[in-house]
Amino acid sequence: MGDYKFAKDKLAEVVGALKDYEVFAPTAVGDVLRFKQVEDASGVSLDYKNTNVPPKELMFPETETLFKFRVGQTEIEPAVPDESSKRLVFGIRPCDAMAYTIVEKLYSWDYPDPYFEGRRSSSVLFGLACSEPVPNCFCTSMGGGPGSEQGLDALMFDLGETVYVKTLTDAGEEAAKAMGLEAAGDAEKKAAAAQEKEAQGKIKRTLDTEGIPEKLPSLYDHPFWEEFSDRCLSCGICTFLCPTCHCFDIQDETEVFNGRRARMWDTCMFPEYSLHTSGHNPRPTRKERTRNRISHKYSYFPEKFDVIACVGCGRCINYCPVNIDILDILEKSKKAEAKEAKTA
Amino acid sequence: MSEEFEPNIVAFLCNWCSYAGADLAGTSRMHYLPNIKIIRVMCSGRVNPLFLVNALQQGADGVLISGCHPGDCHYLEGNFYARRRFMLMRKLLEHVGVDPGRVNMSWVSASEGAKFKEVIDETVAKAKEAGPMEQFRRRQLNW
Amino acid sequence: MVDEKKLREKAKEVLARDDVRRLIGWKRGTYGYESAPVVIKDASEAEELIFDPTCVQNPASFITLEEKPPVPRGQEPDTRKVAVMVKGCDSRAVVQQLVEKAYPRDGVIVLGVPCTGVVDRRKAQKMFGDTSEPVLIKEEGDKFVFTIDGETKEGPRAELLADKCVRCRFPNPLVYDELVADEVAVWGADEFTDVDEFEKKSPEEKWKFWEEQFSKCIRCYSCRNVCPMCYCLECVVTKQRPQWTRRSTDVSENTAYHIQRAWHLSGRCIECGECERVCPVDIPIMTLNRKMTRDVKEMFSFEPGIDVEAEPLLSCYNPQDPEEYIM
Amino acid sequence: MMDESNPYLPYIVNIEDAWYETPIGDRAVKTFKVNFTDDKVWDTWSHKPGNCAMVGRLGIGESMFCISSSPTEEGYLRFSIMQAGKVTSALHDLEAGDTLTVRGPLGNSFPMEEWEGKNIVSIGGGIGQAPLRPVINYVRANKDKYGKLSVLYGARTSDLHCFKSEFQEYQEEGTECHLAIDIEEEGWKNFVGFVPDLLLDVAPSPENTIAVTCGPPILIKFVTQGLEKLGFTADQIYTTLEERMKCGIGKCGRCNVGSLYVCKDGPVFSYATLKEIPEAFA
Repeated sequence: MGDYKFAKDKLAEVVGALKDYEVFAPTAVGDVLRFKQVEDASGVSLDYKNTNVPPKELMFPETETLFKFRVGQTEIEPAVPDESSKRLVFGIRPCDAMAYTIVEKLYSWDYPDPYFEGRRSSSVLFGLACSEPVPNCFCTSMGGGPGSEQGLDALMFDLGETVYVKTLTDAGEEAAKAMGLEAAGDAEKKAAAAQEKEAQGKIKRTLDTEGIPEKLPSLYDHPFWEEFSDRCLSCGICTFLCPTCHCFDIQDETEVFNGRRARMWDTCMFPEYSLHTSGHNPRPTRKERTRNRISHKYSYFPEKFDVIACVGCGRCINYCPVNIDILDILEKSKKAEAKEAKTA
Repeated sequence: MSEEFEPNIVAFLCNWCSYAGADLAGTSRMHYLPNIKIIRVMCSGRVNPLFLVNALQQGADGVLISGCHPGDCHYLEGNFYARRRFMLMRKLLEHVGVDPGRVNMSWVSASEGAKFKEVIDETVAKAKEAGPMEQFRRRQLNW
Repeated sequence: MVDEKKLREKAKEVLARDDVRRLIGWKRGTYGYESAPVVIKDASEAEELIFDPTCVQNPASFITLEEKPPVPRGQEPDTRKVAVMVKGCDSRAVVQQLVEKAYPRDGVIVLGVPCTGVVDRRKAQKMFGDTSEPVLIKEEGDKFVFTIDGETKEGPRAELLADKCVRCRFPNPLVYDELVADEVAVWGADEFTDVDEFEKKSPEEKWKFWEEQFSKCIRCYSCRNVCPMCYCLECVVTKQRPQWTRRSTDVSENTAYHIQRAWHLSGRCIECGECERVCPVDIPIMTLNRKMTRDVKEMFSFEPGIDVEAEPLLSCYNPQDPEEYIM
Repeated sequence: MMDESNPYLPYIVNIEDAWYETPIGDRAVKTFKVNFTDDKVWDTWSHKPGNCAMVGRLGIGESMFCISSSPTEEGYLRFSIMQAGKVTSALHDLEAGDTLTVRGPLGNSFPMEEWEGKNIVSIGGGIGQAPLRPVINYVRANKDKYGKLSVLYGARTSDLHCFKSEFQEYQEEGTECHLAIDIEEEGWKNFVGFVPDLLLDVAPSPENTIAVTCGPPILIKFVTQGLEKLGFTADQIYTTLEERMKCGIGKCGRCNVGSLYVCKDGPVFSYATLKEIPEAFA
């Protein structure tokens, strides 16, 4: 596909030129960054490491209406997202874009999910390669990288004064045209490649995933989980802020005559997530829940969909208030002796 | 605010004093404002302050808790507990920016039909001044 | 200054006892400016324990976080004690938990750690940036000395202390079975100037502020779960029948959640500041809690977490309680 | 099949008939016989014994229940629902003439074709009979294709037996039928004791036989142990599992046991599969 560039001080013009798109970009509320629809292109910036809340919320919002109804009546009015509106996600990090490709496998599995798929298929992803990874990034261990192109329609490199844009799909090409970008030369390409290499070198944390998916189920009863679960708060930070966590709850809400069925983020770390009505809970303590979270990402999901449900964005490590470090868990899991081995 | 605005007031009245006071106001043919939606509770001490928050979420423009005068509680001390809770909840709501005129409490005995009318008039007047309560209102089902 | 060697010796001694099940303390984190809380079950692991200005977490939270699943038929419940290391502020949580009879006094062994203040991760990050290696922090006079990726850096203590430490009135534990170091001098005072400052805002300004803050909330409930005083078996927020707060996130429900949380902590919050520290979207939760603490103090002359013999604020009353707004 | 484009949209069904299987009260079981308001749904609808569906009420929510009627019972669906939580309580308030929502059929089913030519033993306890009923009725309707059918069923008291009249029918047809209650009762002439004991008492032969069981987790655990004692191999034993579910289509995540989603890969599992998953009996 094409190679383009634009001057960084023309950022607002470039974004502002996307008149046919709903543009989403990282927006700050205080110190907190989240992807929000851009109302004023002059507020868009490329100077951020990554958003606090991952852009999964653009495809899978915190709360979304599945359908509406009137109380006491039986007509159901679906609230499926409008696929005709073109959305452009500007400045998504490669790890978060890669996460879409993982979650997509689940949402298109068997019954396609029209809500997720509808948003996903109408979205153009303009990625922004990382030059300054966050300390706990480990994307390079998960098959991604600071300049990974997976899932993206275009990838931008912030080269200081200019931004180099590499389009990867027709949709990306079309958006680049709409932005009115000029062609880039070899100088930009080289600078981008150098930047990517340098950024890769800055990623300090690594994990060799070899053997983990096969090993984890054998550690089902292993006490090593307790080392982490004993200090787990059972809160939703790690899962809500995970770009690949996709679990949700469905609730009906009514107000006088109006009603809706809505789905909202849910997390396997809450005890009520798996609580049966009878009071029985198959995952009653933090140990089972911690084990389920890690095993789901690194064993159950790959068993079903052939890919580990983790992109190495480091959010669960960065935001965990009690220092439960997924890399630490996985390293220890490798060292933990499986039960069979112990009894044998 | 436009003069048309008629606030919705949710009032939690204790069964033994304030509800009887409201009854007396009615049987004495005193006219009190119809903006009030009464919920009878056995004691003002039964009112969980979360009821107030929930009422404000569901469209109330003001809330009122009314019970027996201190010392007259049918259950001896329920209204003392209610008083502590109310004082704190009112401060908390004020802190997040709720007009304090929306959050009211009163002591109305079974014989105080006239006071009941006054309390309602005042509560409605304060809510009217504060205008429609939009802050907490549930918005997701407005279609 | 706490001698870590002595701290570990003490821990080993306690863990060696037959009637002790576990010990909660701090160990070095895997990265950055904060330690990790740790639950130790065997004396051999006590070497991991540390105490320094990275030890911001409140170990008292983990006493009540432990689930108590039903004991299988034919088995005896484990009644052995839990040992917990506490700083001054953390000890107030233990006091308040004891006041509320969350567990009996002889169910815990409290190892008091006099503390001279901990570092606020966010402030340190702003000053020195991020790192993927654990940072070592030492206090030297009015400075904190950091070892970050092998480099030594210094920062003024006053600018790096956590907010709760700046106004700390209880650096020494209020309840303990043993102190692991000598008591330290009190340096802080609390005039609630931050609350006064906030109250100067008009109702509209206040709501504008909170509307923005509450709209950020993702309802991960970390503020609730980390709170040593939030230990209800079933939280009113997650209750389904009746459902007071919906699970959907929007300003209305988030506001209801935060009001409920602050309300349930009025007269109970011991100001360890954990709720605000853990928030992944930086909601200034303590601003709500501090308002309640101030008002409780003013109206009812009550401070939670000071006196083990005190009665919980809302389960008692005084006939002369203020009632200035009551018609 | 459901609306292919949006699996979250339910069908609206009419309740044609509703009755209590057990005495009214807490944890009572009520059976609903329902039919689609839109007759055309039947053209695309096809379910098999073991399939489930999300049954709910608009404004309250939905929960997963097994379809307790066999596809051989045409023109209606049956659900037998125990009152327990928010949704089931709201469903119990409904009577004939009311409407509810159904989303399905979901999950897998008992491999009825695979079992052709074999004897079938059904072992149920309490409300656990609901998913077994379609198996029994399917076999009854296709008698020539299957060997001997035996039904073992128990509940705490005789009052709490679901589908009472149907057991009589089975017996009249000559189906071997063993009923049990946990606690002795006046006038009860059948077996007294737990279902696993009943199983050992009846001791069906494992030869060319498939055992299907459902009931509380503890029953499933001891029945499978009993069956193994009787010589049944793990692949001769089938059961249906239950977890909390929200979506029913393998998306919402909560119903996993190990890497399997109960809503999608289940609810029917052979014991051979479950043995490999430690979480299955958690």
